[in-house]
Amino acid sequence: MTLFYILLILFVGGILTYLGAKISKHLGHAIAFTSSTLSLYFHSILYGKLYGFTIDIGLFKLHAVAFSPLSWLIGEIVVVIGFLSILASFKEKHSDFYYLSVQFLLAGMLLFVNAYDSITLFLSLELVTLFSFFGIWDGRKESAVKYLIWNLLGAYFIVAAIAILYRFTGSYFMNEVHYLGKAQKLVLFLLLFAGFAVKSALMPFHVWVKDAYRDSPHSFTALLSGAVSKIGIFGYFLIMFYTFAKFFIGAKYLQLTLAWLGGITALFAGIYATTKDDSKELLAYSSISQLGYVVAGIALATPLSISAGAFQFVGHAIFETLLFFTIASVAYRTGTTRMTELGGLIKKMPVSFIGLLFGIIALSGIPPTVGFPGKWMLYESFIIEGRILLAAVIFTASITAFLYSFRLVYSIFLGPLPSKYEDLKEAPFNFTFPIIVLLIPLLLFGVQPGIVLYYIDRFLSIFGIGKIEHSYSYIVTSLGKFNALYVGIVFAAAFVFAFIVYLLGGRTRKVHQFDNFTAGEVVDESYKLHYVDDFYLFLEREIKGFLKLRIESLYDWLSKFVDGLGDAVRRVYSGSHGDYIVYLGFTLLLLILIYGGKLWF
Amino acid sequence: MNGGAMFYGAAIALIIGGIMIAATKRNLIKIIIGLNIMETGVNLLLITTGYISGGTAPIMNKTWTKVVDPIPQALVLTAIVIGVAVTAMALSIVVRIYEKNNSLDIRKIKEMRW
Amino acid sequence: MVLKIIEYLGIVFGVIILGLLYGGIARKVIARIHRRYGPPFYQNILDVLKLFAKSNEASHGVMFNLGPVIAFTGVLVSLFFIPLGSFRPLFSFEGDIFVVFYLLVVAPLGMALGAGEGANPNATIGIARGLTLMLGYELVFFLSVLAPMIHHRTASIATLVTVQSAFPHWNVFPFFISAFAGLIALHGMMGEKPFDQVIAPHEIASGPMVEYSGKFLGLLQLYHAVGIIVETGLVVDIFFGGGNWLTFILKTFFLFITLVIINAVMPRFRIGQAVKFYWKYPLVISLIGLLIVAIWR
Amino acid sequence: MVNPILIIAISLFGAFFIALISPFVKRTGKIIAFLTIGFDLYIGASLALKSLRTPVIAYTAGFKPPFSINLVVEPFSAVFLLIVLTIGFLISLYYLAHPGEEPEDKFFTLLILNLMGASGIIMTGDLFNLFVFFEITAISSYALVSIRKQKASLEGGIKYLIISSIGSSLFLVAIALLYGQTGTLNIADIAAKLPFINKSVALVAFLLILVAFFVESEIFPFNGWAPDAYQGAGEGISALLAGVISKAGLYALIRLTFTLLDLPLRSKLLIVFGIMTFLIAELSALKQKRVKRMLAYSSIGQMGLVVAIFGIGTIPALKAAIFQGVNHAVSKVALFLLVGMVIKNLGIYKLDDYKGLGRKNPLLGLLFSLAILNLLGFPLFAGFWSKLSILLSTGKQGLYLLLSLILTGAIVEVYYYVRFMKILYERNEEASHLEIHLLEAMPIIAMAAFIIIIGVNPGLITPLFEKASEAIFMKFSYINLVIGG
Repeated sequence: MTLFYILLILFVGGILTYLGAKISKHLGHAIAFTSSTLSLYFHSILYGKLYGFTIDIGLFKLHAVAFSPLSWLIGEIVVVIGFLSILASFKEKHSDFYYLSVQFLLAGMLLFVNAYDSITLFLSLELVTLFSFFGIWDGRKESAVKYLIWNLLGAYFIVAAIAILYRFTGSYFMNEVHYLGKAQKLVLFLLLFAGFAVKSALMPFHVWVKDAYRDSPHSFTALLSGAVSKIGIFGYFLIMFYTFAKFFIGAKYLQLTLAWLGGITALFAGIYATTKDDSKELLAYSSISQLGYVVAGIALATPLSISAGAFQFVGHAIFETLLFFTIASVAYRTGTTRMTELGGLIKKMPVSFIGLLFGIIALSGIPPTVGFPGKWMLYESFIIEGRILLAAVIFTASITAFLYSFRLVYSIFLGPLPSKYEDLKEAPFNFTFPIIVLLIPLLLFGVQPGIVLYYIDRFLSIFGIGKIEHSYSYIVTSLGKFNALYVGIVFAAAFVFAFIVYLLGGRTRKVHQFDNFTAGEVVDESYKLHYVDDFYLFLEREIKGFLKLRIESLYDWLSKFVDGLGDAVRRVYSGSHGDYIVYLGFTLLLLILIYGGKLWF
Repeated sequence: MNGGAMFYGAAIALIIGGIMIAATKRNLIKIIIGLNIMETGVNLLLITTGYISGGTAPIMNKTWTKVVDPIPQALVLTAIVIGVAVTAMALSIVVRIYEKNNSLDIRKIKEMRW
Repeated sequence: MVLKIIEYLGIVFGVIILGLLYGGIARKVIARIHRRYGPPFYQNILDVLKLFAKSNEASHGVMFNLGPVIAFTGVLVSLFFIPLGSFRPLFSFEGDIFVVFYLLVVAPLGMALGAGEGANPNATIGIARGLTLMLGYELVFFLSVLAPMIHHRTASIATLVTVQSAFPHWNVFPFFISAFAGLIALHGMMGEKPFDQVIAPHEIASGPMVEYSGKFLGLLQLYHAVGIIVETGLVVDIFFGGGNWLTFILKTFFLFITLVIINAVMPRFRIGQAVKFYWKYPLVISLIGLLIVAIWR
Repeated sequence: MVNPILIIAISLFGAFFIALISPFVKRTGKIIAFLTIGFDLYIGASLALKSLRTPVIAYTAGFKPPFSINLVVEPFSAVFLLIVLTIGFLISLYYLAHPGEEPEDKFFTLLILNLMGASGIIMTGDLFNLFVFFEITAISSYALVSIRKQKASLEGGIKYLIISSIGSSLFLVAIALLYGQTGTLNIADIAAKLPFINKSVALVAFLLILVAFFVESEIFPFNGWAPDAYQGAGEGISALLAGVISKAGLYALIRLTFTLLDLPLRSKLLIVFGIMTFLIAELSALKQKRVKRMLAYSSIGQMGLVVAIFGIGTIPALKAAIFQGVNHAVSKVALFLLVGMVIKNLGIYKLDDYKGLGRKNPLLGLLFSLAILNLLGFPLFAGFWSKLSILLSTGKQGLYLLLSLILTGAIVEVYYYVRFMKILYERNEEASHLEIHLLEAMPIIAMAAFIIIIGVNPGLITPLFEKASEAIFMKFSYINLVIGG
């Protein structure tokens, strides 16, 4: 029942936070902190246990069981990031309702990853949708509405599938699809997949991400990207290897299609990310891109590729959250997330810089960080399976990651410091703490990927998929080997060597940022030394045609169409009583003719 | 059977005619008259269902051999009362409309639409 | 243990010297092609010593200082994971080609970070170009390397070297199409003309290096020197059979000089042109190479 | 012994008592109305509770059916009786602190009569009696809609009157046809004799009844009056339309098409017209600039949805439809009452004028949001369970097109309601502060509490719906109940 109590803590804590904040802001913060800490503690001690509960609410029975090892893993990601996010959000300005929605959101996500029947699944999915909507609502409402509409669309796909599934199986449990035809299974699978694809922002359902991430409160964005997007990924695992396991493992073409969808998402989102001026928009697309790898990995459904996907999503949870926290701390101090207005902050906010630096290193998948093992396994599995073009697409996507991640670190932390930021200080502890905390797993899982892989092994063996060969520090495939520990050691040794070489050289002197090579010009503040606008203009120029081709325009057209349809349809109500009588009379006559005709002629 | 086709035909004609008047006329009074005509048609239909050709009034005396069904007549009485109430209601609304608009033209009160 | 460390240090020094010599010879060769006299072939070694001897050089901050160090670290790490022919696989069995691909990025990243803090737009433009160019050549290189990899069913470079140990088994013969594409990619990777938009001395004043002087520049020189060996060595290992220490050096040298000669007679692409070029011809060539492997298998 | 006739008797007494004393004691109408409806509710609730165990039948004139008019309260009608009386009671509670429409005493007389008519429709077991109660409800609602001496009210009223009286005439025609065939007016009796009715007469009568009550339950294309009446009427009356009058019409529609004339084409017609209404109304609401008209379209749409789900006709579907009907009644009444409070204070009608109101008045904003979120079917609110039940029951029957259309309409609905919420919470320094009388907000708070309690534990109320749906599903149990025993 521990899980139930965790949910109870979060729900009650949320309500108490709301009420407490009405009395005093600090009381609210204290309650929110307590409840998130408690949930973190209680969830952590569930490690390695089977847990769950059933409650009867009359209409349905709700079952929550940690039937998949990933349940605990994602749950832990959720509570950790939730705790950090709540901690950071104390420094930001929020309405009292925000803390309630964050805690309810955490509860919803915990319920989702443990949902054992489809009712609980849908209930928790809607909880997640609703309360992440309220989280974004605290930032900017238009984006929240966009988020809500898209995610409801996804939820509706899922509920449609649940309803149809119920029709055929007569059961609300997710584990019973035996006597369905292949086509039926395919349709249901695709419905569910599309639903989760909206949550995990797979193309072409990704358009809400940019606005939602950009406009949500900064510490909430970390939660959105780090934890909420994992809901979709967990959903993929659920349907691919549990509900439709037999069907999916056999459906090679389906696997390939979905893997390609993931690959294309990774590539396109990566390219879009390079063109963004807003750091959070950039990270939004990078998040889409990284989750594309995950989809590509798990959709290929070999033990190695699944491990790759799973590892990548753990990595994504770590580095993407880290990145959003650093952006949050920058935004907290400077009040902007637009890269064109920032620069040179390394001198003022070193901890945030280190966070961002390691974040982008992991994001681009450079060893020995948590970003690499997943990518490595992904390539190996693609090549082993002979999916070379897919590997190439993913590889290109990962090159775009270098492009946009450098732009991110450069535009914010490097380059000249604008004079308005002269008096800036490092972000408060509430922001630096999450950054420092997240750096630990980022490096630890980078040199010891086995910690995560052993957990994934349990998933693979429980669901009977297979196993991969690895230890704590190395992974072996039929193609080659990656020893993360050695890479880490060589890295450290090489750095020490290079640093010694560096120390061998002469002394240096610190100079002002404008004291640089400008071909004789004497520069000051009025010179634009910060190369940030249109960073990759030459690239954009080459791919102009591609950038113009956006799925958004289709959606815009569609929404305009619905709007116009609404305007056209309401003209039926012409306001004239005569028309209404005519509608009435004609419909009646028509009905009599149709049904009477059947009877009489 | 208890009634001629003529009565049914007349009733249906009255109903359709009334509805058509209500639908096409612009003067509110005429619309209400149309509604009344429709009601008359309905009442006629009701009566017809209980009518037996050549039957007498359903009064319990010694000579009753062939009486019409009394219930439709009772119903019609009620229906007429209801019809009057509706007409009265309608007319009172029309009076108020006339006070507001100085016109009985229903086209002039088409403000609410769409 | 100590012996091992000394051995590794020796290798590193050897490669540094070798790389600097390659660089010096390249300068000489280019000069001769340009009908100049050119510096002596050991000029680069002197340069590095001089640069390290300089003091009181301008520094823009911590990352500016650490940038060259990271760059040098990056190439050194890659060096350890690339077999220098059959001479010393070092750690090559512990990390295959995908590890190397990503390790190779560390060095440019370090340079980019350092140059970034220098707050000179020239440097950043250079880096932006470099990254964009990467979008061009990396994919081509990846695809062309895949061909022998898929054929031999291994991603380990050391294994690749062993399977083509004898002369006629060089991968370049069966996979000449892929190898050709790989060479074009290597050309861009090394930043030789027509793909030297990153440095482009006449446009953006040596790009990322613009703010660097003294020991920073010295470190970058070292990085460049080791980089030559690492990059050419990688191609030699994959396509030209690795070889023992002597043949490895000869192979890398000839490969490098070939690239340098092309460099000497070429003008420079605009960055957009360069990327487009990669997307057009070499990419198609490498895909054809892959297709052949697929059919052959 | 609680007798259903008491509801009618008390209401009539209350209504005429107001009229009687109004010349002497001014401004007592609302209190008498509150007490009368409260008493009605008490009787209705005890009847409903009782009827869950054993259905209650009351005979008039000492004859057993089919020879006399009888009132029947069995689970299905009990649920509707509860809805109608509870909503009526809450509206009268609301009017305790909210000024009634002028002239007040007549207004409250009409209000009581309207509720009496609605309860009569729900309880009666006689077809013609149903017609009479139906006309009582209709005439009082024409008056209630047009009691405001404003152009819009009068316009709404006259349109409502014209269309609705045509509808009721059609119903009377159907009664005539059925009487001509069976010689009886008792619903159960006619239902029992259905096999002996001429097929074409049954068909025509069925269609006439269908159309007549489609008019009343706001189904397209018979609902031309509805948006105008909603928009023109006072806010409490709009609430009454959404929560009581349309629900009574819906009850009659379901009762007459399920029990009286159980023709197989019912299912298709209800589904087609229901879903058509749902989609058209939701789309029409999309572009509305006036809050009440938007809510009106949404109300129409919800009625369409409920009718469509009733059309599926399986027990889970019926249960879901009843549940959704309850949720719609609660939410929409709460919304209309809230709008009434805003209009009373500020006199604003346009959507854009609501800018920032919710932010400035937290209680108002909270109640608005709760009602909206419930209507949209978000979890933790009752609406989630009803919407989920709807979807599951639709899927269960394999009506995939219906399922997808419902979801499409739901998305549209979410969009315009969330847009409304957005306007409510937009930053606006000039937003006014509202004086909210606690008594006025009381009914809405009660409904919000209901929404949340049921949202957390739907099991509290669903057994009721279960019984009701079983009752309407098995028409022979009704026939046996009335004429068998």
